[in-house]
Amino acid sequence: MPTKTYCWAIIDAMREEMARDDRVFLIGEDVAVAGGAFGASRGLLDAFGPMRVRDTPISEEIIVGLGVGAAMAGRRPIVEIMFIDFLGLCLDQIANQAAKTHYIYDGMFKMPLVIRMSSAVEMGIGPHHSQAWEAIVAHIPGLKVVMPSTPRDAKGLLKSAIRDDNPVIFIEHIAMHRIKEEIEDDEDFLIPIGKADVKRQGTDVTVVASGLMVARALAAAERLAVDGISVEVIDPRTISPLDFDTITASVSKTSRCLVVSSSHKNFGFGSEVAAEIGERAFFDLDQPVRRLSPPFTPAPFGRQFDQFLNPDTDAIVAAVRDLMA
Amino acid sequence: MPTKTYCWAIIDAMREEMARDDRVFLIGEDVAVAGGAFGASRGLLDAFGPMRVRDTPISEEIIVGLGVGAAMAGRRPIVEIMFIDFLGLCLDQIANQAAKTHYIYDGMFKMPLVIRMSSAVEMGIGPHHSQAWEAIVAHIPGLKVVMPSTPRDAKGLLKSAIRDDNPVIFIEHIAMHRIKEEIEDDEDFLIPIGKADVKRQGTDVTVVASGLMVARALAAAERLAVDGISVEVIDPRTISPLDFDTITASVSKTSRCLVVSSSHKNFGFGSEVAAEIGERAFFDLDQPVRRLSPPFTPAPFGRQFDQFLNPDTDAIVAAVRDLMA
Amino acid sequence: MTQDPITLYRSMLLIRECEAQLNDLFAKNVFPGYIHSYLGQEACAVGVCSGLNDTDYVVSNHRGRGHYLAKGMALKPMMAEMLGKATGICGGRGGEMHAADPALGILGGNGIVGAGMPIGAGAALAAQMDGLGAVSVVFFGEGASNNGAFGETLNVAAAWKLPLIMVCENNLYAEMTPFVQTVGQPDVAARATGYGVASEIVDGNDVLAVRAAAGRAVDRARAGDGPTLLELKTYRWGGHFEGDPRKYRTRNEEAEWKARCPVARFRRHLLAEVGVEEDRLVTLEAAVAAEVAEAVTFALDSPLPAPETALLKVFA
Amino acid sequence: MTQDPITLYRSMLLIRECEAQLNDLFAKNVFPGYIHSYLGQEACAVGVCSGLNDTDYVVSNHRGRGHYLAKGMALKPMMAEMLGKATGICGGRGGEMHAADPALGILGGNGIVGAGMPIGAGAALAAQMDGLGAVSVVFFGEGASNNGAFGETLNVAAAWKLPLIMVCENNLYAEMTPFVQTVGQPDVAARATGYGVASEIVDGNDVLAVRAAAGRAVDRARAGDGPTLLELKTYRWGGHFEGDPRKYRTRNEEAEWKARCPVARFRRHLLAEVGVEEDRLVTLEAAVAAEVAEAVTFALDSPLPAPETALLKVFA
Ligand SMILES: Cc1ncc(C[n+]2csc(CCOP(=O)(O)OP(=O)(O)O)c2C)c(N)n1
Ligand SMILES: Cc1ncc(C[n+]2csc(CCOP(=O)(O)OP(=O)(O)O)c2C)c(N)n1
Ligand SMILES: [Mg+2]
Ligand SMILES: [Mg+2]
Repeated sequence: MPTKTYCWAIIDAMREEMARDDRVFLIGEDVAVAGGAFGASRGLLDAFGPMRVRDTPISEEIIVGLGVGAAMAGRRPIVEIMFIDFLGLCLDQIANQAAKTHYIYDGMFKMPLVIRMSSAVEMGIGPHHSQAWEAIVAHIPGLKVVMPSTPRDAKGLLKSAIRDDNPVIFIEHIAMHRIKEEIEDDEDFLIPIGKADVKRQGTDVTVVASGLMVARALAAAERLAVDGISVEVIDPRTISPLDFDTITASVSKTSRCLVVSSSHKNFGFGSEVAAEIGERAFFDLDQPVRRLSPPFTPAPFGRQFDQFLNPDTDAIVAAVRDLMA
Repeated sequence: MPTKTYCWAIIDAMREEMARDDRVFLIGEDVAVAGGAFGASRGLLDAFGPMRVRDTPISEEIIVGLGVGAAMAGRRPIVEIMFIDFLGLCLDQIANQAAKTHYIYDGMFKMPLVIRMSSAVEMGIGPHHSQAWEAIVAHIPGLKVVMPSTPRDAKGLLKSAIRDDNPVIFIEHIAMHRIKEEIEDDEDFLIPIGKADVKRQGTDVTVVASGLMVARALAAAERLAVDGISVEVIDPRTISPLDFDTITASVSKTSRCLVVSSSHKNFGFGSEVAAEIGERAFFDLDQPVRRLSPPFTPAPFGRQFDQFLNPDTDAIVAAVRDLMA
Repeated sequence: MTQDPITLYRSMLLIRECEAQLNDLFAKNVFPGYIHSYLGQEACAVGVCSGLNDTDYVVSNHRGRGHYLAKGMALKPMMAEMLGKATGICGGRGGEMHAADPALGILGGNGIVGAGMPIGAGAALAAQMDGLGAVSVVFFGEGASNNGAFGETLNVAAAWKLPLIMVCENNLYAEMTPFVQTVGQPDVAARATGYGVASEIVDGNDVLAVRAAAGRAVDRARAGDGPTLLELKTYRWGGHFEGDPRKYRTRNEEAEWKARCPVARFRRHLLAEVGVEEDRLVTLEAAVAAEVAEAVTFALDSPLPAPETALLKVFA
Repeated sequence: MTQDPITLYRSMLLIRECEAQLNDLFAKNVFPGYIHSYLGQEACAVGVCSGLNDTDYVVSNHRGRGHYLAKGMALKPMMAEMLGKATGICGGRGGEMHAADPALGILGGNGIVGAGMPIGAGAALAAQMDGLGAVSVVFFGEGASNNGAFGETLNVAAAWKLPLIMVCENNLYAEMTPFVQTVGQPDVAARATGYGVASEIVDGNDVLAVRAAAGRAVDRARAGDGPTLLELKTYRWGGHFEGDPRKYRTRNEEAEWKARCPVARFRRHLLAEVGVEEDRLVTLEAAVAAEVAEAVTFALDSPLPAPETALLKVFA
């Protein structure tokens, strides 16, 4: 199996799906000639030409709206919003239009729209380029929200997203762009949306971790294993709809659960998991579900703040130990 | 004490605060000559003139942005966004600008901005005029989010919001506009932001209910009292920051908690309360915290759907009985 | 698609009659929710849509019945949709602000002012990619032209030479606020030039003038020469919605505009210039009234959708 | 506020020198994060801000150092802010895209393209309410003029005759994409007329031309005659940020624009037209270089803010 970076996994997914289905196209700021602000669409303009790979003006509302309208007219658009922090400029098209079109019109239109948004949490770029906003879109019915944590997951999920007849918010973390992994060389390699992945099996504690936090949870599990604490790490991969069956089964086994996320605890991912698991597995739990998240502040400029604010492996280890105490 | 409607309570709050402090002004669509799309600014143009009460174009982004800039330049703006469903057009100014300005600039600017947004949940107006989006803004650090459920609360909270040096999202429910209540005739009558209100004392179950749901929770409590079930009803009044001390104290006493909200369960108000209370009062709980919310669908047109989708008194009664079983 | 004058007149009548009957239902308190009446603007929808094919797209707004009917939406399911009935074209879940028919290129209405413009541009982009000469038309009010989406749409459409026709129905008011009080320059069309978009200002109460201007825009779009902004000067006879007491304007102003009634004006034209016999029109008028009455009865007699259907179709 | 030519030159030099030194830090790998260099655009900020008072407002964007310095921000705390240091004007938490000084009317930068325009309009609204003749200036790139906020701002400013000066620094590129490829019409200023806003296109590399045009705009604003859009045609010498390989343009094009260097050009003007002695300029240049070097040292030597300070000041 060839080894690919997270960034090339994304490019490959788009290239394969564009080759497979000529209704698929890509638009966004700097996606064509420059090959993507972060290089995540290199080669696509050459491969598919300017009709299907286009640079847009800095007009986030219409970037998404173009996708909505083109999808209603039978295309399968991929639109890129450079940073998820720009959500506030296009949320109407996402939440009121893309998410509701199939529903309002009683199923007369499909909405096969993929909205790729980069996350730059913990890259020190400052308050407008550091936000984990998956919880906002996950609160909107009619959207699927996907957040891959490895190159293989990125490829398989993006291909599924492009083939999905519903709007999918696809959150790419640019800090992971250079991570490498072996990926099946199969043009029909797909990872299902809505299915969590047990990234490590364990018996004592369930750690639910998403995005950047998955690798840290796995590192923490390694360290805790040395002390005989067996950690099961679950990566939901899809933030909405969340695969609570897999998580509940794990927690019923381990009786303890920690949720680790880059999104704020308040009204965030951790609360959603804690509430639902607290309900589904209440009588199996030995301890309350704990949440580990950055404190409820904006993200100032600079790595030293990012590192201080965001959960790291040490913090996960400590939180798991606390749960075991 | 004079009796006032919810709508006039809002008008009175603005009029008193505008009279008290000439830095306060009001802008929004139809707020001036028409006195508000729902009549909630009647008389203010006459009282304060066109410099301080202005009709804006249909430009939600700049409506909020005008407030942000004017606040940075020393004013205390009240801006009105007609329906909270239009949040997607102005979220950037709310979440990236208003919420973060004090923080980013190290406290050099205050942000005494009130953003009034009407909620029309359960009024049958259809998918673009029916959404309970308090959870979205409550996920953003730097914002306060207030949601009054009675005329007196509306007045006291709005006055506090206008006097607050931080951005406050003030969510008014137009279905409550005609409700009447006695309100203190005192120009310094304030209700503190961030403090929950125990609307009814009880010993068996805590029902946390917000907005429209408060009255239903109280009605449910009446009915349950007949059967000897004593329900404590807590209205958080402020959605962010949430007053978990009050809620925890209640749950520690009752050992059971139900959260009732117009916002979707998924990543919503119910999850936030359930997660935090699940954590704070875990060992006091006899049952998991339960959440009652509309199912995870858009809101179609028409009252019959709204009534079907949203929790009513019967549903609250049933959920409380379940918790007591 | 050429249409004979009688067909144009019929289309305007249909809208006129629908609006009248819906207002009547409202007065009788049997209409659920708001009615955003299209009375007075009939020439806009008909003038524009009469030059379109079924493969062309139309994106509507909150004041959409005129657009739906002019683009050919079947009367009964449309009427039932307005009443939120199960027999409605969206099963009653769209309601007064939302109806669509993909087979006719009708891509829905909207509850969000301005949101249709980016969507219309998206349909135009799809049409451009298809390369079959289809065009996309987006209808919006002059109030919507103050929303950010307007500038973004003009610009993208110009940059990409999209086959997009932006039709601004300038009826002078946005809700209760006169347009002139919210702008520095009262012609919406004047904004097009700066973005490199062609534009025309047209008497929106003259169906033939609208039709001619729309025809030029459609030709330009089909030829690959890019977008056009049409500003149709018109007037909504009713309030923003039915029941609006219309304190922001005078009854006198309303009377003046009613004197410029687009339907009556075209009727006079048919009689005087085209030489149609009045009998023929009277027959037609009766037929349309009957057809609409039948649709209203159909809609009223139709059941509400079962509430549980609200749980369906969140996803495809 | 009139400023003598030497002061103008000094202000441009200060910016030039800062940018050069920051690029140097970047090359040495000691700069944290991105640098959005202002090299080449010095005449824009200086030409505009030299005509403003401390009570006038300036709203900046992601490419803000020129604006900050031209409006008088103290050099050391500004430099320290760029490096995210505790001695920075925002305690190091704003960083490269955010600095402000309320006492000088500097209302911050922005990480969101276009978001400053509504904020600038808000400051102009406050100024209008204050009635003391202050104006508000918002700087933005030509790329930002494609964002919805632009149209909304032009319109509101015109409708309300706000004392707002919208300064578009058209440096031809938005990130890696040439502006001309994203528009149907290449002059941003042309969009003003349609909204009823006055506008001028100015050579953005000619500080005196910019100053004169800005002066006219400021006069108009102070007189209550409303907003102006100034489009300053200029060029950013560096990439979108330092390290950008600039594949989207030729080295030749860059050389041509560098030949039109605004600093060198004004220097020639001072020597040839104003009759300043070259010695005086050489001395000044050395002094500015020393001042900037000192500020860089100050910034480098300053401590990082304590991470725990991130928890402070979420609320007032
Ligand atoms: C984004 C948004 N803002 C405000 C509203 C409330 N609203 C509904 S219709 C309307 C007026 C629209 O005016 P115009 O565009 O001129 O269309 P008209 O109603 O005159 O046909 C307003 C303000 C809305 N639905 N959406
Ligand atoms: C809303 C938004 N979209 C995209 C970006 C990414 N971005 C940062 S700067 C920039 C280019 C801005 O171009 P222009 O306005 O011309 O300013 P310049 O950088 O040329 O000074 C872009 C696309 C952003 N920060 N904000
Ligand atoms: Mg109108
Ligand atoms: Mg630029």
